[in-house]
Amino acid sequence: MRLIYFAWVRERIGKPEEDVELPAGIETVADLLRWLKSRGEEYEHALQFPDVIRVAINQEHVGHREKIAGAREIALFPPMTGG
Amino acid sequence: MRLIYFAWVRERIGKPEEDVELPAGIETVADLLRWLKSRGEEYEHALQFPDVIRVAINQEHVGHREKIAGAREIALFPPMTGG
Amino acid sequence: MAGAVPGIRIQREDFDVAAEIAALTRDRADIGAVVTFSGLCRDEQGALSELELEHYPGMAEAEIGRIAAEATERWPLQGLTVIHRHGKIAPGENIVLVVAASAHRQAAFEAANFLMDYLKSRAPFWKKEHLTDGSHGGWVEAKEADDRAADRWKKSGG
Amino acid sequence: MAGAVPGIRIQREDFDVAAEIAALTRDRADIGAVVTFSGLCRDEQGALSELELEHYPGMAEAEIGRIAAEATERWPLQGLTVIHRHGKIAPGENIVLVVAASAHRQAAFEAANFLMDYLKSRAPFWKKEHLTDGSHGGWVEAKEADDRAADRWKKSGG
Repeated sequence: MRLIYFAWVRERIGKPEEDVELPAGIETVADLLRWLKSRGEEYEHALQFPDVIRVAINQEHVGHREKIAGAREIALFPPMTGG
Repeated sequence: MRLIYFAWVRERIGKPEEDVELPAGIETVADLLRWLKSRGEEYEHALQFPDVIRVAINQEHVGHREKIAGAREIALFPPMTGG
Repeated sequence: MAGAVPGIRIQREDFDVAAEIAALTRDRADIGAVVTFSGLCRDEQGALSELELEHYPGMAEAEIGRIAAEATERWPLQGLTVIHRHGKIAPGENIVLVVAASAHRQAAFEAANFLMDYLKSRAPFWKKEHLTDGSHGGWVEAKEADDRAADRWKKSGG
Repeated sequence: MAGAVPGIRIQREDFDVAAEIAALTRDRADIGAVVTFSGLCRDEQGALSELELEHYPGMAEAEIGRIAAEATERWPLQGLTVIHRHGKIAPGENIVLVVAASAHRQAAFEAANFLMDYLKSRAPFWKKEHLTDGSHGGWVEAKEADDRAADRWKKSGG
């Protein structure tokens, strides 16, 4: 599964994207964030306040309780500041 | 005192403007409209429904109860359709 | 009132929206939002040859100036331009332009919306239709909906 | 949905408001009202060198397309164009443009206003400040007021 990061999430994790193999039991967006956060200090720094992190699955906004089964591409980013 | 007419008020009265000497007792816009209406059939046609007529004194909108003392220029016209 | 002195023009000629925006925003960085409203001559039936716009010279400028001044008092605007055409205008052509510039978007949207509602019900202009068959379609009637639209800006507090 | 297919563009280049209006209104007489919103890069303190706009390619177009499609369902629009720039943008320059065309003015105003509120809170763009002293001013924080602005368009009836 491809993970994509933007803005300060990208800067803190230190890469724009990566492919990951999820361990068993990671079913929702919230599970994914919790697992990622445990992967090292750059992830811990990026995902320190998971409630702030916005998530898109296959380029559509989703909430943190969304199931991630079937996702090809999951993007994590801060609240948007376009417009 | 100068009277100015616009749109169908002008067309029905048959002239764009005129100078008039008001008889004694004409104090308000409503008095003026009543007096004008009695001046001939073109005025009667233009001012048949006086409530519809909008009035400006010295280029500012006024109501029909406004006093006309001190007016240099009184304009009569239909509801506006600009914009 | 802070800042903006409204620019008011009553003219026969068409206007250029981009040039009017540029005139308000050039060489400054305190404007975050520009809203423009262009009103065009509409003819859905294909029966209209042209609209003839009559106006009250002098009062048209003065009344639009009063409405614009009220907008600059009610909203924090960095710039405000109102252009109203008169004379003969063909379907598809421009009639009126409002440009409102502000630091923030809501002020610009509301000021432009307010200006249009007040122009419709208070600016001394009258539209007469000329039809493609050579006849006069008569004077356009004022819409009660336009008066109601203007009423919604009345302040309840007086 | 009637009529308008929204035009969505994500680009580095600046845009020309007059050309975008002309593209929607040319050769037709059924449009009575065109509202444009231009969002500009603001710098009131003089400390900003430029804004850098990062975006999510693919999703930016898709999400703005979803918002624009919702606008064409909610309001009777004859045309709708949304352009959002990315990359480095200097103070005073354009960032975003919405053009909404309709037969009537209230639909054009509301659709453009709705688009901007939703772009602010849902379009995947992020702004980073670069300061005139060479330092980074950091990422612009999202405003809670923008979320509240978007919330006012939620339909109470579901």
